[in-house]
Amino acid sequence: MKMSTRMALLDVERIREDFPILSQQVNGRPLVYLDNAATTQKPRQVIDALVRYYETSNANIHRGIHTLAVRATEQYEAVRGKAARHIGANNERDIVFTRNATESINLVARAWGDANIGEGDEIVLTLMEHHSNIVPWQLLARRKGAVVRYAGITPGGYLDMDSLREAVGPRTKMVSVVHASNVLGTINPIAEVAEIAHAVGALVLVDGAQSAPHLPLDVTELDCDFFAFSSHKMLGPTGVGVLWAREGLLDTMDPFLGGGEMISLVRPDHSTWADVPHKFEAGTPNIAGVIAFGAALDYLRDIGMSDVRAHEAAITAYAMDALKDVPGLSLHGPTDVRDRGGAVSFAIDGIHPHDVSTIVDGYGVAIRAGHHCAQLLMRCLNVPATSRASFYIYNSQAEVDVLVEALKQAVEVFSRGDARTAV
Amino acid sequence: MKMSTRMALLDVERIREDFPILSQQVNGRPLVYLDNAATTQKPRQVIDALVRYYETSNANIHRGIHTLAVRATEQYEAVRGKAARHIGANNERDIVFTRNATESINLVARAWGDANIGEGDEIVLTLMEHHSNIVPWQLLARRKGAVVRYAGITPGGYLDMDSLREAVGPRTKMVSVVHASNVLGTINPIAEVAEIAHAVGALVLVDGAQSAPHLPLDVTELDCDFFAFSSHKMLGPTGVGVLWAREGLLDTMDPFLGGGEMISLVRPDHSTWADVPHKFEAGTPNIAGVIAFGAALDYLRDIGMSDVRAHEAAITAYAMDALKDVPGLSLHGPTDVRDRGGAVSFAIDGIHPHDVSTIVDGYGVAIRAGHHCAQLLMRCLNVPATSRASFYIYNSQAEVDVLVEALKQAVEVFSRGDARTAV
Amino acid sequence: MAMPEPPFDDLYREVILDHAKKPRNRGRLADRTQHAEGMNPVCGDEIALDLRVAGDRIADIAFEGQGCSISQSSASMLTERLKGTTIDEAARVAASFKAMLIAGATPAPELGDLEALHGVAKFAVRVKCALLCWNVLQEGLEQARRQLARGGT
Amino acid sequence: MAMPEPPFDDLYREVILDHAKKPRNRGRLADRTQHAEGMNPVCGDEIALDLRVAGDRIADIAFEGQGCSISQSSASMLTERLKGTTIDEAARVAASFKAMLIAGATPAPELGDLEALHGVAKFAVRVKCALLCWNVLQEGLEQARRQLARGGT
Ligand SMILES: Cc1ncc(COP(=O)(O)O)c(C=O)c1O
Ligand SMILES: Cc1ncc(COP(=O)(O)O)c(C=O)c1O
Repeated sequence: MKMSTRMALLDVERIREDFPILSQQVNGRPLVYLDNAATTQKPRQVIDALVRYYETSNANIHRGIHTLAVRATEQYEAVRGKAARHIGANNERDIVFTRNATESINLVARAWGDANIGEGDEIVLTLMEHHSNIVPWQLLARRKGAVVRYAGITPGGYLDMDSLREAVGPRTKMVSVVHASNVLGTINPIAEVAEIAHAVGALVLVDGAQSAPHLPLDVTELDCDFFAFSSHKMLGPTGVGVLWAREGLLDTMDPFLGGGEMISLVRPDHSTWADVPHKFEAGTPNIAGVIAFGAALDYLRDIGMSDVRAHEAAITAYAMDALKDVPGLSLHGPTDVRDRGGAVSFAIDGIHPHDVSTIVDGYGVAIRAGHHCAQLLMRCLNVPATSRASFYIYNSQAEVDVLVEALKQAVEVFSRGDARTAV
Repeated sequence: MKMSTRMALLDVERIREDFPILSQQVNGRPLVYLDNAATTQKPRQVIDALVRYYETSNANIHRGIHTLAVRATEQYEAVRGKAARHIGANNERDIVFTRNATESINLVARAWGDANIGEGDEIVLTLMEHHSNIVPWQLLARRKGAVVRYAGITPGGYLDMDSLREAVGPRTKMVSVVHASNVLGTINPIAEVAEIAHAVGALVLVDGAQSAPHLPLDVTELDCDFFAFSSHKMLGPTGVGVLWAREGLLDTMDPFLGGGEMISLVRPDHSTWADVPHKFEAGTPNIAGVIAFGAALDYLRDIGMSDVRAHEAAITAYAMDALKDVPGLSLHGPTDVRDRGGAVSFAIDGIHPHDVSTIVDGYGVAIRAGHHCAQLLMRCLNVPATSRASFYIYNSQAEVDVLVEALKQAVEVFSRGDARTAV
Repeated sequence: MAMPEPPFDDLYREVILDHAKKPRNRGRLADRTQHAEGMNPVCGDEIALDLRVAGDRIADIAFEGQGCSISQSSASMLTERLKGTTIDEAARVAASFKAMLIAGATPAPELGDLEALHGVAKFAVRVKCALLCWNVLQEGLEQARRQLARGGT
Repeated sequence: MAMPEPPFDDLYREVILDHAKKPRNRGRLADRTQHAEGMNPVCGDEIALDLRVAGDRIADIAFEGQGCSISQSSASMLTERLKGTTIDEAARVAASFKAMLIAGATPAPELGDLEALHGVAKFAVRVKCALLCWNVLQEGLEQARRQLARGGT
């Protein structure tokens, strides 16, 4: 077992007691859940919030006068402020609840993009984007005859700022960038990106799906115009996403989906819209999900996002060191933990990532293998897929050790060519 | 207390044991929940399904190789078949999961509408539509220079089929109609509507938000092309909607939202799409919600939709009769229960619906007051708002009696002009 | 069935129901100097106010509208209370009224009969009904101030 | 740390790993009569098959591709098993193989070495890896049949 250079800060044993799923056995061994970049597990505080809502307060919101409707509306609306505070925003009016980060980005591409992007305009992305921050812009570009350009990546796994500067030009209207890469772990210098974008009058959308769960955030410092993230990647339920927009921006935007809740007046020929943020929340929202997401935000606030970050940095440093013991393993992405989050992608010579994942699953270890919805990045790395371990507040160094041992077994299986004699 | 002409079929006492929320007190009196058209309560089977998912199976779906990911994917995908069977459809490939009925309709208006509606084309709605089945079409018409036309309503609260026949013409491309009105209760003759629409080559979308929870359904008999509904109105969690499309139709449609899950290949300049239905489910879906919706569908199947319908018809008949005892009360909508669902709207002379709702809430009775997201219908009825009681499987005749007494108190309060001496 | 007394003593006070049924100062002012209107999209309540401001004083005031007993009685009592007051006093009364309903402040003496509406504060969803006419008033007072500043009446 | 033996006896059999590392019949056929390819978008595995059909017989067969050990060994074993068989026999083997993996049927004798892949059936997400080349084959056989029907080669 490796010694950590710096101890993890969090009391993992105590935290794990809050996560019922973590005490289960998988394939006869204790579950080691290292697929947190895909989705995190939920503490009982969040599960309890769902149960409590359905057992005491369930009603449709916003239009009801009866007691349950008032109660549900208050609980739902209270989460807007919590979501705003989580990212250092001060106005809950600037928070729209969506289904997921993907929908948040699509909302901007439609409700802002369709009105502001014209033929020949340019949208700048990076080659390390998740498909959710590529496809909506490709679709927008196709609708409008606009052009999508990409900033590249350095051999060390950083965003190539020179290529970003080259990609951004006078026709650039939007620069949409991932905050923390779900494959490389790289944390991008958003404020610097924003300076480059704002200099040509472009707006900046930050895909915060992998930063909101892991980093202390302040959208004012980041100086971005939109910030998108997902509840399910930060202890909250599935089916809830957030879009934050710089003050006043939502007011200038057309609606995205039409229906109940988002209107003021409906007449046969035309309608007028409710005030923001409700203008962007058509139909009955995921009321229970949003309320339980509030419990997740409370949980993270109680731990403190700097402690979350410190714990993950410690685990990630430990893991990057420990993984060196696996023969033939090479890491992707920045080696300096100060520049990266807790998603660690790697390759093992001669073993395809899917085989790696299947074998470590046999030891109860859940990691992800594949293109991670980042096919453009896979092409940059010149691999069809990677294996990825990703950490969160409940992961311990001991779990990293289990991963490393399981990976060694994978190497063993493949080097002997016969699993029956592998151990 | 009125005698019912026909006894309700369901064992309400036993059913109520499954609904933890129903045993609570509101304003010191037992909760009488009659706001089911807005959203229904959830049985413990559904709440348990959520808890079980988060405590044993939570993982992101579709791309994972590890045990939890496989388990979650199987549970999620299994609900497609259940949703299909609920509406008499046979192919789970034709089922898309959305956030709610509203999003299902918007999906069609964008992904089918943008490609198939041109300048001067016509979309036919009715004046009894919910805003969720009006605004998406108004937005589409605005984008494309198309025209929205409306079929009217008879004085008895039925869809005026003559005016529908008049509204549908050679330029009509889509006829989008509510199956059961959330205000009048009216059940519309969809097969007849479809015949009129199909005769001119138009497609038919059915807003089934108020029929899927309450009626035995068979989309083949209805002969519609799209069918939209919401989980939360039929015992399931919030944040889940369904869109069903006639076989082959989804394949012809462009994607709606772009992102993870819905692609096949992503290249810098273009992408190709995954097969249906995944092409329409961008990003991480409401996995837990869909799985728990499966438990709701099981619950309804176990009761049997014909028994659900019979119970509601009995309660509705009883209520329409009992409400006549309230001085100054008049009912909106069809009087023959065979033609209507369990949403009963009414007016009381000289008392605004909001005051009615506040007063009965004082007696623990939850009803809804307002325009019910049907402002065009309010204008037809020439009222700013209505009061509405709406029933479900756990409602009893005794609860109707409580409502009637509470309404009498409202009349009393307003007739004396002083609540302190009202009782 | 026996229905025990409901908890409405604080909401549907006699004076409120009286104003709701027999609204005072209802109609339009032919010689108005200001007009403002507003609606509550969630519940559909509507209020329109006409003011005739002479010097710094509200010489006459009338309202039209539709909606629940709370929104209509609030408007009726507003007109009764403010007819003849100065713009500044009207603004002070509006501030006191909002403080009573939003912040739950004990009713200021200057509110007079409007005190009867203080029970609405306990009914969160109905507060906006009572406030609607006051928001409309504040817009009317703004207009009047701008006109005064320009030196007109 | 002691790692007990993992449950892979059934999955990573010696013969599978051997084919994965030393694929047979890898490459292209200059004189191919049929070519078919496929990919598994979820995991990115790719297989391309070249067939040279003479009469009703697969005179030669080769594959190219990339992906996991299961998809590559399945393709390698496919080529070994089918080289020289008739189209009809190839179709029967494909059907037997699919039955083994999808329906969990006990391996038919005609599968030969391919029997080694039957353990994949227990790993639901890996089944599609093993099937990829067989789906591609079926497309190639279709092409060959159409050509035969037209009276070609
Ligand atoms: C960087 C990044 N962006 C966007 C997403 C999409 O998130 P969701 O699927 O919750 O919409 C993900 C999650 O997979 C991600 O890692
Ligand atoms: C007839 C009808 N259509 C559509 C809707 C919209 O449903 P949702 O809010 O779940 O999207 C409703 C629910 O209010 C409804 O009653």
